Amino acid sequence: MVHGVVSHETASEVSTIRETYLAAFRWMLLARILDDKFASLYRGGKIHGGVFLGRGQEALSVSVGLSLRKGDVFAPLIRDAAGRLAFGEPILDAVRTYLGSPLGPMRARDGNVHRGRPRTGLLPMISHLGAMISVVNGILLARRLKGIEQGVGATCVGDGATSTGAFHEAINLAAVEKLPLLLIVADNQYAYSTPTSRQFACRSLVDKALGYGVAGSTVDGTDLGACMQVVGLATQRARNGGGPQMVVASLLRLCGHGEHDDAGYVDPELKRSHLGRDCLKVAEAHMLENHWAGPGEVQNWRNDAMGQVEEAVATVQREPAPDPYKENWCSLASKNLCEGFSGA
Amino acid sequence: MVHGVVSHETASEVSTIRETYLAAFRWMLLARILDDKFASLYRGGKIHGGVFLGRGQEALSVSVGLSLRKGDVFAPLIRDAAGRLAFGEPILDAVRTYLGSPLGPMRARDGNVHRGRPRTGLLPMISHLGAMISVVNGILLARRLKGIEQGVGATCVGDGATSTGAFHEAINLAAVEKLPLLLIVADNQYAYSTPTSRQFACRSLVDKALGYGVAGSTVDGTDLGACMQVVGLATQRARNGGGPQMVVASLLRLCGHGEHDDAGYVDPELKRSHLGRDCLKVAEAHMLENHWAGPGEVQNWRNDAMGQVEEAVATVQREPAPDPYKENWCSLASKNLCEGFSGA
Amino acid sequence: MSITYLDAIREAQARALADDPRVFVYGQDVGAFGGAFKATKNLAQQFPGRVLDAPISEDAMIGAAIGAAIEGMRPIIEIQFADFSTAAFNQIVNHAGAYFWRTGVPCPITVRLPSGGTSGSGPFHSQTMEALYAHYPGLVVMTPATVEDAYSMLLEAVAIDDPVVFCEHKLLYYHLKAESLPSEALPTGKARIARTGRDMTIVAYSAMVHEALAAADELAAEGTKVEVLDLRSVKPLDTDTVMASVARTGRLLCVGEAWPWGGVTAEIIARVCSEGFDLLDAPPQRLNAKDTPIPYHPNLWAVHRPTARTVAAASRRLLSL
Amino acid sequence: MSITYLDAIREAQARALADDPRVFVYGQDVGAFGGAFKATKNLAQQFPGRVLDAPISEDAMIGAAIGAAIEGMRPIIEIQFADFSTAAFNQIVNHAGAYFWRTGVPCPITVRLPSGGTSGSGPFHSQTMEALYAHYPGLVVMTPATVEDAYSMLLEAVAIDDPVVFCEHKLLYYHLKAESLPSEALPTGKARIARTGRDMTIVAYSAMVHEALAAADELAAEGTKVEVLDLRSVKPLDTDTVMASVARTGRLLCVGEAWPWGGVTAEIIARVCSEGFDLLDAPPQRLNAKDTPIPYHPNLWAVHRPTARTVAAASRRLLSL
Ligand SMILES: Cc1ncc(C[n+]2csc(CCOP(=O)(O)OP(=O)(O)O)c2C)c(N)n1
Ligand SMILES: Cc1ncc(C[n+]2csc(CCOP(=O)(O)OP(=O)(O)O)c2C)c(N)n1
Ligand SMILES: [Mg+2]
Ligand SMILES: [Mg+2]
Repeated sequence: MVHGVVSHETASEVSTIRETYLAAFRWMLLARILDDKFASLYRGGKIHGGVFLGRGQEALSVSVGLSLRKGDVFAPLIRDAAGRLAFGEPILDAVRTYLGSPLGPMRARDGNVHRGRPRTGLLPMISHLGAMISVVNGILLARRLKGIEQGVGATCVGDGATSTGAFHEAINLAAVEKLPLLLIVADNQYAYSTPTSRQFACRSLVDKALGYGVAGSTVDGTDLGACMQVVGLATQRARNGGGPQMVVASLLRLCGHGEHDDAGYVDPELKRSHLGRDCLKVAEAHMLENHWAGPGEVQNWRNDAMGQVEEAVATVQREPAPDPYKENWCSLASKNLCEGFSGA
Repeated sequence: MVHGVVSHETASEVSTIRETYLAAFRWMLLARILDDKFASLYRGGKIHGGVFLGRGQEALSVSVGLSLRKGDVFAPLIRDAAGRLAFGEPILDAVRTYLGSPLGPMRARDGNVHRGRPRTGLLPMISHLGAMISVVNGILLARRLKGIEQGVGATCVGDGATSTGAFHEAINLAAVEKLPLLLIVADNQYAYSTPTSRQFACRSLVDKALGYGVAGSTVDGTDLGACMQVVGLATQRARNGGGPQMVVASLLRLCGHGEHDDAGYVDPELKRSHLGRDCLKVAEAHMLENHWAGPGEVQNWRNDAMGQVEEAVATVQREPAPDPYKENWCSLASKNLCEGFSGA
Repeated sequence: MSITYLDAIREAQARALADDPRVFVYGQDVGAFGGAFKATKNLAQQFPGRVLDAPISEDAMIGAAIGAAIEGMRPIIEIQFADFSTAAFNQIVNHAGAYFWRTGVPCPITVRLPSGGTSGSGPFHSQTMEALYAHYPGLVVMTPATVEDAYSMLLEAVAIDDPVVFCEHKLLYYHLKAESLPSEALPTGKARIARTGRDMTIVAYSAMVHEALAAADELAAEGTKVEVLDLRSVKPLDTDTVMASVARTGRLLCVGEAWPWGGVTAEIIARVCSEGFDLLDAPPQRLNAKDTPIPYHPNLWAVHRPTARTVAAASRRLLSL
Repeated sequence: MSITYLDAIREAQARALADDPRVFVYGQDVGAFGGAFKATKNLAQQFPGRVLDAPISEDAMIGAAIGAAIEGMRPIIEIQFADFSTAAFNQIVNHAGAYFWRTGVPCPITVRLPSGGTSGSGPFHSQTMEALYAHYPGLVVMTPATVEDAYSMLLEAVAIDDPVVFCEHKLLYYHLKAESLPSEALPTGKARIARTGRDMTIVAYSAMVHEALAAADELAAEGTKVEVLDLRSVKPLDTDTVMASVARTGRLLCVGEAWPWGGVTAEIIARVCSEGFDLLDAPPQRLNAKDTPIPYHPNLWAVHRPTARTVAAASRRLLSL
């Protein structure tokens, strides 16, 4: 099992590490600011349905997005704003989906975190937890059948999702086929209000890896450097034929399940513990401490991110709402097979 | 992890071991003869649908049946004729279900291995693999809620069934609730025609135990003594509050998936290997070697078992077939809520 | 005092727990948290050890309920959203549904499905699944439309000896109010005449009863008297009351929030036409959702499902036939 | 040469594999073993690496098929028995069914469901599940009744850009024979007039077409001319052909092997009554299975499902109305 331990680097390695760290930090910052904006739009009644944030999970999520390349596949889950951005999802896609713009990738048909563009390797999740993993498997299997043995497939789940049958069947299938699957488990201590003690009884979720015959690693999800290293190594192993990789990160969800939830059930002890650290603040402190960036620089990045988010929101708010009378209400790609129901 | 190792016993222990061994052998023999009878009835066209045998799995199965007591729950699977008999299922129940007698526990509505009497703790399986485990959980949970903290619940699955989502959800739930569940995995090297290499990628299925936080043991499924010991100990641990126990037995299915299947796909190497030993023959040799029984005695037992089976079959063959016009075709216990469909 | 549909569901569970030691509640987040919709608020505190949080394992949750029921308990299972019951589908239809018929042993579980569309909920938090469960033998499928029925039918669901799929509608949770909880109710399987009329019959259930009633108001202003029936349970389905109403009005419109292929509206029309063809003065009509997933955006959603406006339009059309 | 329904299914897969490099077959025991019913016999040998054994993981099998389809492949998934598709229900209806509508990206998977009752198979190896899949948007549901259709419709299923649930009937596997494979076929969504007649119309699909034809033979001897329609696909459902036939005969009997609540027979009657009420000279009738699990014993099973005898009886009754 691989743990996220910091080793000694050469000077040029340090400089690459620094560059990547700063890039990661900026995506994290952008994700946080985007999330905050959605929260404020939600409070202002501007968003239909729920809002689900990745607060506290940006370090882990961004590490996944950054470890992937063009041609890889990514099936993010609820709390992956940072990973999505780093993987290349335009801010506009996020804003359009939340605000229900017909110009967004889901064309107002689906909303909030249920967004993606399969053609670019970014899969839109369905709500049913665990369901995305096997779909990533299928893409990887298809590539093998086509003779394209490159590209990894990454997907994220929470501690709660590990209890689903879908999770189990999919990771087992990936193991049998030895697919280049990167399965990130964000153990954020709760599934909605349910603590892990009511969700599983193993010591750590990484103990499941052995039972599937896949590689497992653990990482401190509040530590950006550790996340980048552990996720990066796992991705590399998957890329190099090492088969499925399970990475279990420990952290705490620093928000409600959704913005409707005040998360009053979260144990205050946990909030005060190491797990309760805000990965964004930890990363910022780390940069400042190492003189990788100064406070002014960080402020500039923040302003830049806020500008991007505000601009995207302003753009989308000027976009028309969907017109139901322009919908053809046909679920099939084969238009000729669509039935016109007289009473529908 | 507990392994089935033989330890040194005192004289009185030896005598109990001998007694139990002989009892177990006699159930195994009865199960084998009953199975053989079903196979011959099948070949004679006397059985509707399929016939599924437990040939080669009697040592494991009988150990489960014998380790249980009155008040325990048992949800056997396809290959558990021996365990069923040892748990107390009358031969007549088996024969009536296979031959479709309306006097059987399933009243000709369900057949072959889908039989049981929930009121006596013997659960009738549905076909969907993995589905029985959570039902056993529910019984154990109910007892806890009722304040009855006794009785274990045992159930058996094959190597193939471990790939189902139902298996995963159920064992995890049992672990979270620390239920006295005995989960027997008969790794008989094949799921229908599919070898384990296409079913899972872990070294041994017992490696899954750690990932659920439950106790795991392995046993040589061809060795009756080892099975009795390992299953017995696991049952005891479950009974004493040790939580769920997973026992993984290695053996080989010594028949087709069903009697329609000649099992031509089974690797001849495996048949010749240790796994391919016939547990019934191994047990017989062990008894003779230890002078626990003589050949004449064994022959008497065989004759007795054949007599029982023949008698049961003769009885059931005289029973009337079900009369569809006496059926009320009502699926509900609340008769007043049954609908009379005009066109059904 | 004013009691919402959601309160009624909570109160029914509280009453069942209080009156019957065999009852327990199991579901994700139903314990201390009180459930995603607060349908079990305070129950864990009031009934310690009898309201239990489940892992995200719908299949195993229903399996466990079946086991508990066989062992003599009366489990109430909350599926967080009806849509997620697909993950428990096998245990519900093949295990619970077939249990009594196969074994002679009853399997009294109650599966609560928070169902139906609400604004902004999208394809996977809006479904109404009654047609799937009603198709399989062995299940009772309830679809309460009122605060009173939410209460009394849930108590009835727990009391009867068969598995009940209890489709409670999320759109009614907060808005629908009553003055008090009922002390008596129609028996399960009996439809209710929600409004009397003589010109046509609208048969609806769950949230659609209210769209139908609003449409009936609109049509009343035009001088048309619409009778509105609330099916209450879709299996069993009260064909007699439907036929009696059609016998009076001669015209039938069936309204359902579910998808158009199959389902409740088709079943009612099939029954009325095969058994009461001559009662009809005009072709029976139906109105369902569009045949696509349920859209996220309120503009699309409002057109996807039947509403008072489209029910009224379909009614006018029916009256003109 | 004589080709069975099962041969046709095998040949269609062989042809699809041969003609289209995007096709692969995935399912339990479909590889070297050739499948539980031998529907993929020799395919693994003929098409190395393209016919793969799956673990007992129906949900993940369909998930993988969806992924492969997005990636441009045309997977054919064999579910060992239709009944086990409950374990894949979520991926089929919520993921595959909604894919194109949500994303604009087609999801061309073919899910083969060996369906329907055979003697001695019991509650969990006998189900017909077309009503469930047809209820959900986004799926095409095929129910071939002939050797020719088994072949050409399976090829069509693979060719079209949408997820297809292919309900092949196990009872027809060995008994139904044809002289050769067809080179052309009706388009998907078109019903077939299996037998012309002017006195009444029987609409059937899958194995029930043959019960209907046998009933029609019986009735012909009595001087009654029964028209028998074979729906071929139940979604889309060819309302036009049904209405045209009813326009000629004035009488409609719908026969389905599925359970009586909802399903194909209700859907047809609802359509014909709401759109073609005046075509009917008598109340439309239907005949389905009993509303219980499918029984094991042949005596019970023979009465549980519609047969030529009960179809003929229902026809006589309809003719007397
Ligand atoms: C199969 C299924 N059951 C229930 C739900 C409802 N649900 C949505 S998110 C959630 C909690 C998820 O917890 P976890 O997997 O730990 O992810 P986290 O929210 O903590 O990131 C639940 C129960 C669902 N989406 N899918
Ligand atoms: C969910 C599900 N999928 C498929 C099947 C069909 N099936 C019945 S038995 C079997 C093989 C079971 O293998 P295993 O679990 O190893 O048990 P064994 O037969 O070897 O004892 C299969 C695939 C099923 N019963 N349930
Ligand atoms: Mg979590
Ligand atoms: Mg096996």
